[in-house]
Amino acid sequence: MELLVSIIIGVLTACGVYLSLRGRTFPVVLGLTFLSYAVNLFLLVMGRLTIGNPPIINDNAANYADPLPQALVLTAIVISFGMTAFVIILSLKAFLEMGNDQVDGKHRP
Amino acid sequence: MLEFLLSLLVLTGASFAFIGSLGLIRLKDLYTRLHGPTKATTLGVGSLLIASAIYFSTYSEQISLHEFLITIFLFITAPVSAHLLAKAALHLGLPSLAEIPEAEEAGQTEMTGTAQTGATEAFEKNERIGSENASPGEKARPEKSESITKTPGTPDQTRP
Amino acid sequence: MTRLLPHPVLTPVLAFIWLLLNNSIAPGQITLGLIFGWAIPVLTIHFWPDKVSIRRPAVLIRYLMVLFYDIIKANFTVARLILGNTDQLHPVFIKLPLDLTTDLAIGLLANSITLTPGTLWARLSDDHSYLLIHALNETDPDRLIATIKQRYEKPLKEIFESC
Amino acid sequence: MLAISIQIAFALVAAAVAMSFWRLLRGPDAPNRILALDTLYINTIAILVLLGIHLGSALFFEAALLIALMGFIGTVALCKYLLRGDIIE
Amino acid sequence: MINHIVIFPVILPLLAGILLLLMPQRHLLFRRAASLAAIALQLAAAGLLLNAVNSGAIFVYALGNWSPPFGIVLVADRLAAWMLVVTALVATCALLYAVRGTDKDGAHFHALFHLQLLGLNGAFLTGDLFNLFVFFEILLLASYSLLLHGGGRLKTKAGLHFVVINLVGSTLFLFAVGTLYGLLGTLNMADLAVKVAGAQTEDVALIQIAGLLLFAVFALKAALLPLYLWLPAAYAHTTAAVAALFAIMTKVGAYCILRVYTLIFGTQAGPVSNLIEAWLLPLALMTLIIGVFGTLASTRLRQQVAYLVIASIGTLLTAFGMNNEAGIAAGLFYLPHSTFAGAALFLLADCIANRRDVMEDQFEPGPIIQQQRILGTLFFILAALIAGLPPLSGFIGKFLILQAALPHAALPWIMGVVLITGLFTLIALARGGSMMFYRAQAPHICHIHPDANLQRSGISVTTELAPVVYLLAFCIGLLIWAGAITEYTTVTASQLLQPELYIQSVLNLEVKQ
Amino acid sequence: MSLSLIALTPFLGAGFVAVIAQLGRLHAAWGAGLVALIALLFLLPHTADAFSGKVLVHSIPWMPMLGMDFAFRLDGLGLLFTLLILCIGLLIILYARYYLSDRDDMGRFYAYLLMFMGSMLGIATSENIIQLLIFWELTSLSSFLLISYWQTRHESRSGARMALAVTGGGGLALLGGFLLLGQIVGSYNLTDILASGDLIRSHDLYLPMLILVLLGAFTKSAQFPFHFWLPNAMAAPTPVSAYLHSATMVKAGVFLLARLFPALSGTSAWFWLVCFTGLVTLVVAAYIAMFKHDLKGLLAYSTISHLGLITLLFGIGTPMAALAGVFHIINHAIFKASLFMAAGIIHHETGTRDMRILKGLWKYMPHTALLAMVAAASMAGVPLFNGFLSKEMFFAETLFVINLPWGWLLPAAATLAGIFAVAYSLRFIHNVFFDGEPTELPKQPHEPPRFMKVPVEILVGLCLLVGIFPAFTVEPILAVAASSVLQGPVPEHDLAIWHGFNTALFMSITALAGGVILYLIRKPLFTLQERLERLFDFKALYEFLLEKLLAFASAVTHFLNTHSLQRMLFIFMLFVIALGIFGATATDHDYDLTGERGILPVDGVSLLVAAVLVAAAIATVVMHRQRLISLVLLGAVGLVVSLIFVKFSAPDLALTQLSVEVVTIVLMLLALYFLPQQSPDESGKWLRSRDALIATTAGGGAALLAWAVLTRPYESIAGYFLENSLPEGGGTNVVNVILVDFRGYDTLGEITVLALAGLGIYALLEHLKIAGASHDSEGRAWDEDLHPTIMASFARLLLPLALLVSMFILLRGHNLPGGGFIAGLVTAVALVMQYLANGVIWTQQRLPINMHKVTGYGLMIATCTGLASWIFGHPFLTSTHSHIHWPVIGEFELASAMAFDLGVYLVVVGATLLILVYLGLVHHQSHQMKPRKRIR
Ligand code: NA
Ligand code: NA
Repeated sequence: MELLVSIIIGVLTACGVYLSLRGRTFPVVLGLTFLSYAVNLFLLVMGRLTIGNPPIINDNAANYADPLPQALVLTAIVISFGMTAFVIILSLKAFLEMGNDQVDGKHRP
Repeated sequence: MLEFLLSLLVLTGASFAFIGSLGLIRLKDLYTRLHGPTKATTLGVGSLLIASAIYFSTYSEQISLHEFLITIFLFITAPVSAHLLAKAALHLGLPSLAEIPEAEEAGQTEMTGTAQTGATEAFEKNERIGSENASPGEKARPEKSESITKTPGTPDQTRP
Repeated sequence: MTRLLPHPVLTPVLAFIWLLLNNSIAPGQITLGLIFGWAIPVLTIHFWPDKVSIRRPAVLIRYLMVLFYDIIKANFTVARLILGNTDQLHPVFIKLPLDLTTDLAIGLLANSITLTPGTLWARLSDDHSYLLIHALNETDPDRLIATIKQRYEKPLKEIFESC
Repeated sequence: MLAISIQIAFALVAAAVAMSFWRLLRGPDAPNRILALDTLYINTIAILVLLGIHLGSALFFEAALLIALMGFIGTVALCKYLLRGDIIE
Repeated sequence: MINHIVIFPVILPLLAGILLLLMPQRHLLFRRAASLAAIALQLAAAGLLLNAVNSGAIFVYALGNWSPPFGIVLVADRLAAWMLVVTALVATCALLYAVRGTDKDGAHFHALFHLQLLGLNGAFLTGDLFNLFVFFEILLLASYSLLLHGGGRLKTKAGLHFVVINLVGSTLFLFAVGTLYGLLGTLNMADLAVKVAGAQTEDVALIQIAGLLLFAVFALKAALLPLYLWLPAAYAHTTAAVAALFAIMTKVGAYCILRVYTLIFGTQAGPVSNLIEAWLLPLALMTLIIGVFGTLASTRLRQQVAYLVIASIGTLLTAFGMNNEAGIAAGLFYLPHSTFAGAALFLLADCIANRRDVMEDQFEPGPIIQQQRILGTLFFILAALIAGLPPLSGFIGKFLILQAALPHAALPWIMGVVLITGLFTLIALARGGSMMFYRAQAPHICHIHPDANLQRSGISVTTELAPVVYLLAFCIGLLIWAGAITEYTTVTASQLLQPELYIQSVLNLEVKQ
Repeated sequence: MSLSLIALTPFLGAGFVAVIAQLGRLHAAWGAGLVALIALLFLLPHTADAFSGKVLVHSIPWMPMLGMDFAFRLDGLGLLFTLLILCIGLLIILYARYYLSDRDDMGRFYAYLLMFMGSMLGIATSENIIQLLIFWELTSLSSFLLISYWQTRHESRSGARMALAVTGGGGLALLGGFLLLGQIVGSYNLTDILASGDLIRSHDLYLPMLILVLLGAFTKSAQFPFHFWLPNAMAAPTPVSAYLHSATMVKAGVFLLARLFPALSGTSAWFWLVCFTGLVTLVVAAYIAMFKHDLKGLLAYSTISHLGLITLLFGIGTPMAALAGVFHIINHAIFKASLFMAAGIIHHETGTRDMRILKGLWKYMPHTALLAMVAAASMAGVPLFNGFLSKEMFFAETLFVINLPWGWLLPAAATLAGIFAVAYSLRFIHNVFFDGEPTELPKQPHEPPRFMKVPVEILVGLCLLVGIFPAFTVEPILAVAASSVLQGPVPEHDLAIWHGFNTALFMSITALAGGVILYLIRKPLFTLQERLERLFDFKALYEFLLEKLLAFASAVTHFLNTHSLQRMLFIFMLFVIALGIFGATATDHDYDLTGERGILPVDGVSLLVAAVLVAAAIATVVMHRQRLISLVLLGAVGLVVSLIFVKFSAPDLALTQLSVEVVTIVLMLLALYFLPQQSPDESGKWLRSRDALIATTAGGGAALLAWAVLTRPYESIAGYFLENSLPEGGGTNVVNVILVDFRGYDTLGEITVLALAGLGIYALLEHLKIAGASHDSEGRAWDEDLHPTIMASFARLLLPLALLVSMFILLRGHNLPGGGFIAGLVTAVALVMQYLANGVIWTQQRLPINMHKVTGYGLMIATCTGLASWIFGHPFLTSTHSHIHWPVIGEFELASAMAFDLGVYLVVVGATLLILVYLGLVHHQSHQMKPRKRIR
């Protein structure tokens, strides 16, 4: 399972990096979203993999997943949501002001 | 007995979910494919939820009926999405096996769609060559070349 | 009265759903359920331009049972169709003339049609005079129209639109 | 018996996921892909419910509930986009 | 007794931001007054805190009354207090400049301004690595909005680049924090320091990677080579008041480098000790060179000042990069100087550009401008200040840095680069200034901007230039009280190089229930 | 105390003068004179002590930690310079008052002049060498202002910039040198340095230190090859030239040589460097001076040459040579100041300085001519004038190396330079005052105002007095200055005109005779020189180098910074990868990538779901140019990510991810409406491969890192949270308790981020007007059904249900998956649904809530919850919780954290809707505008 998760993180990171290197705002936003998926997963699994033991205290559970990374990821998700929203609107504004959605405001026909 | 009932429900549910998705593969046009998910939503997820309700009512201290809420929500929402998909398909003039009544065609516009006939052969051919980005109807349209138009409204405001 | 209790039906329904959500009938939850059941309609009053009233609750229950039965039956029918030779299917678009007039009733009808596997609501005409329905495999559209009108539209008219 | 049934059920639902996803990749057009995504949402509910029974945990319920309640909004928005371009005019 | 003053620098801007947000948007004067009052309070709070930590004590504030390393702590040591004071001072001047009019060019300026300060102050005070990330995000998001304040094409483009690259940086930050947590199981920086020092040899390489990734994040914020590319356009095109405030922004990166690589990856860090030593100094020197090349190549004043900011970060990190007490102390003296000087030049550049009509701040002969004499004098002084010419604080800073370099192995490099770039800076500034002031043509004075007349009546030129003069006065203060200040920075540096006190203060904190 | 005031008075005076200049032009001159007199007054009480050979030091504590004080010093050398600076300064002030025209701003001039005077005095009286350096650089700055005084002239600006660059740059080198010197000695105080000569000379750092110090001295004193700034500084008003190039600026360099003479001299490095530089400068500059047509140009090169002479003397290094050096400093200051002033008078009265035009002025201004002749004779080293004395001493000193191989070269070169000096002095007099009748002069020449000549007369008088009665006039000050230069007894010397027939006299005679002859045969030399000049044009070289530097800087800057985001990100990625590789490899310890922790087995469903995720991610990349499709695929990726969260025991995360996903897709669609539907294929194959390589490396790195950590054993602080969540935090959902309690501060920050996003986006959208498209990308008109009726009614039906669910999630969050975030997002989504189904306006009318306020109050509630703990004497954000028993309802748990969570809820709702509502309004407006064509 660890290998699978590592591969997923790797693929998401790679996709995010590739897309964020594109020349148009929209793929860049997609790339940033991918990167945030990747890092959220990464952060989560830093508490190691635990299946079926959410950190919710009850009498039956023997052990729990590490709750701290989860709290961190929750924070990270919300922050990256705010950031993504901002960059989406900003790219809209950039498109409007520069006449095209090239990230550098250049239009290459 | 209980376990048998649960197994039955679980298997039924999973099977209908499976068949629903199978429909996505086997059926030939969007309109018929749309019938697939309804199975998954109704009997598929429904059976599973009943199984879940029975399971948790039995194995925990309290009766678990909140699963039915999921069904209620699904019954409200799923038809809406199915409807909008059909509506969008009609609007885009997606090929259909069934003949589309004239008034419902997407041809309210300058469409030059080819897909009104509903001829199975023509349709299948189209789907085979259909590229990722275009329905057969769209494929037939000549490429539009549009120049950049500077959007009015915001003059350069580098300096106030 | 309308401002204080805008939706007499909705309040108990919401309270009931609250109890379902919590899987509990503890007095505290009932109280909370009633509070929310009351407060949410008050807060969302502007989103409900017209009041919903169910005139024939018994018919509603019968309607739901019929629908439930039809859904299960149709599920198996359609499962056979999908597993069988899909080239033999005869899909068709059917116009279903409407007698219903209120949005909610039409909505529920369309909803029921879509929930029943094998039929699908595709479009509502602009003047609300008919529904365009897509049927997965139907050789006799008129029969289908008659069935729908009989099994669904009539009870719905009774429930929501009978005077 | 239930355990085996659940395993079989998992396999069936997984196959359903695979098929839905195939449609998502294959298209060929936007509505087909949106339909596939919508179906994926339904399949996910199935997986969650199965997981709940499998692990004997009620903690998956909310996720399923939220998908049932909000999953369709994505579909609706995408369809409206195809229909009107502007989804909240 | 809990010292609540530790959290004032966080609470004050937060409350100010919220109240300014809730205040009716139409009462501009009222909002300005509230905003200025809030900044005055923050200044006072920072001053009190500075006074408190000057005793040598480190104040630890356990948020939520949870004992470290479990809860988040604020740690006020000399370094943090120093940064807070510098921030408050520069922010005051930026705000004074903004309330003259540019604050109404866009929505929510004052709320954003105070929330930006919240981010900065929070970053300086926190003792928790993930919390540092959170406050980074606050200061970044606020800075995005402030950067774009007022709108305009170039601003938008620069803003887009700034935002995207920082988002990637934030992702990297999380990767690094995650790795550290995954290996060491803690987030508290003092605890991390202990755990890193006792790390298993198996984990050393991974901890190194995490530490170096963090370095990339901080280097991006600090605009260290090769990650400085976002800065020139962003700083050159934004509103003057914002650019002035941003003079402190790069210093956040420098602060983090100093904090993290003395505390967690410092000399005491066992197998990963002095982690970035091989990287920081060479990169800082190259940054200095590139920054100065940029000032030579600049065709307009604001662009030039932006590159000067890069050069100053190069100088600052050269000082920190020496990794000795004298170097860090020198850097801590240079830090406020370069912040004030950069901010003052941004403001002055705006004053000049506003008077030169379409020429703006381009290095081309333009018309003789209103108040040429006073602006020219100020420019001359500020140019000498930022170029590090005697007798102003820039010289003292540079002198201290070079003196610190004397025992360092890289002395020839440091001295060579610092001295030669100093010469180039001089040449660049003399060229630009002479182009704008000396080559002013025709004795006519242009009145093009509609609000220009209003701005240029006798009284308003005083208020316009007051913030510049204040910043200059702070630099002169640095010069006059250089004795006391170098004493403070030297003790601060020694506190940083011996993090035991910090670690003990945090980890031995007794939390009373 | 008054010691420090000598140097500081002119600085204070500069401000004073600038102010009183407002009252009238001449006030400035009087004020400046007064200031100089006051400074002189501060000097007077100390002169007796200084003359008696005492060293006076006065310190003001400044940076005690670094052993840096403001310290002033007055000894013989200092006294000599102070007197020169102040006395000649006074004369210049008087002279300038007549020289400057009505158009010139006197206040500015005198202010700058006083600043310069103060800087020079500071150099002369500094005990601390860093302080000396401060004043040193201040002379560069104030001379920049003086030289560029006529700033509208091109040559003034460029000359000033050049002087600043060269002398300022030299100052930087000097800083380096002084730092090394301080390092060697352990002190920056001259007293210590002068006492540590042996230590310094034997130190490893001696040579680099010496080179840096000499660079400073040579640039300032215009030694070859840094001499070129001085002739170009002649663009300054003549009083400035007279001051800077006689007694002050350029003398700072030789002052430094004299000052540090005991500490630095006496090594072969010193001898070769200083002698050679001085000698080359002496000869080359004297040679060039002969050919300058500009009067001031001639004087400039002559100045350079004489400075070379002084430098050479200090380089020779014998006590007698040093004494001669000091003596020539005095003499040169006197005659050169008078010559510049004379040149200024000529320029002032004739309107030109070109010796090809100037002729026969003897007839029109005989008085001036006489003064000039005396000064020129002194410059040429004619007996009876002061220049002769020091020059003869110089000739004598050049002979001390005569026994070395090639030793004759030095006296020979000195004599040659003497010949040139005589020739240019002769030219100065002959070309200007004789040589025919002036015909082309711009102005009719006549004698200048009376008081303009007074300063010249005084100085010329001194030339004669010193020249004839050296022992009675200059001897005392020379002796005390020389003794402080030597830090010891002054060698036996005899200041007399006649020392008998000796080699030095022979050399003097040769120089005089040779000079006359050379002047007579000058014509062919001029043609030769014209060709040479082009070969050795240092100014052109400097400008060429400067241009190249600027071009190089520009090229580097623009090569690196192309203002391209793609490039920035590419470099960032490369840097990160480099750091990562460095981190992974630069360790002494061998380590295995895979750790020792047991790993979990993989099940089929997980494998399949993972495959779906990977395929969806890759498909998104492959199809990213078709934007809508990539968005649909992204939706699938997000869904699977939430499934992974569920799988790995993180239900809260799954809920959050699911809700965020919905809002994100809606937002992206809202933006996509305006944006092109497809990305053009812009990156070429190479770029794509490059990016793919970078991406793969980054992804591989992330995967390896994850793998390495995941397989390692693990210990964390998590146990504390699990143990204390219920008893101390009052909740069973540990994640939520962490969020609202253990790490509530993070959460407070996080909702601030969200609020900021809302505010920022609101500010971005303000005034944003953008036209909508009337057709989709394929040219189809939009569907006419704005708000499908039935969908609208279902959306309304769902609203209360969704709100109920969000309340459910909010309330249970502390104990079960849920909480303020998710509840807030569900509420927001429920409302978004209304926007989707019914449109912006319809919904807005029914939701008359200001989302700014909701956000603000949310933040306020969260903050105040935290602040409330102060009342109980606890730190910010300390929570409290208790079980409350209510009749009928039963046991109720109340935690302050719930109030905090309510704040979170409100912020999430407020900020999310703020974003959507205002973007929606932009959409609404877009329909009121003329539709535009889609931009692809
Ligand atoms: Na159906
Ligand atoms: Na002549």
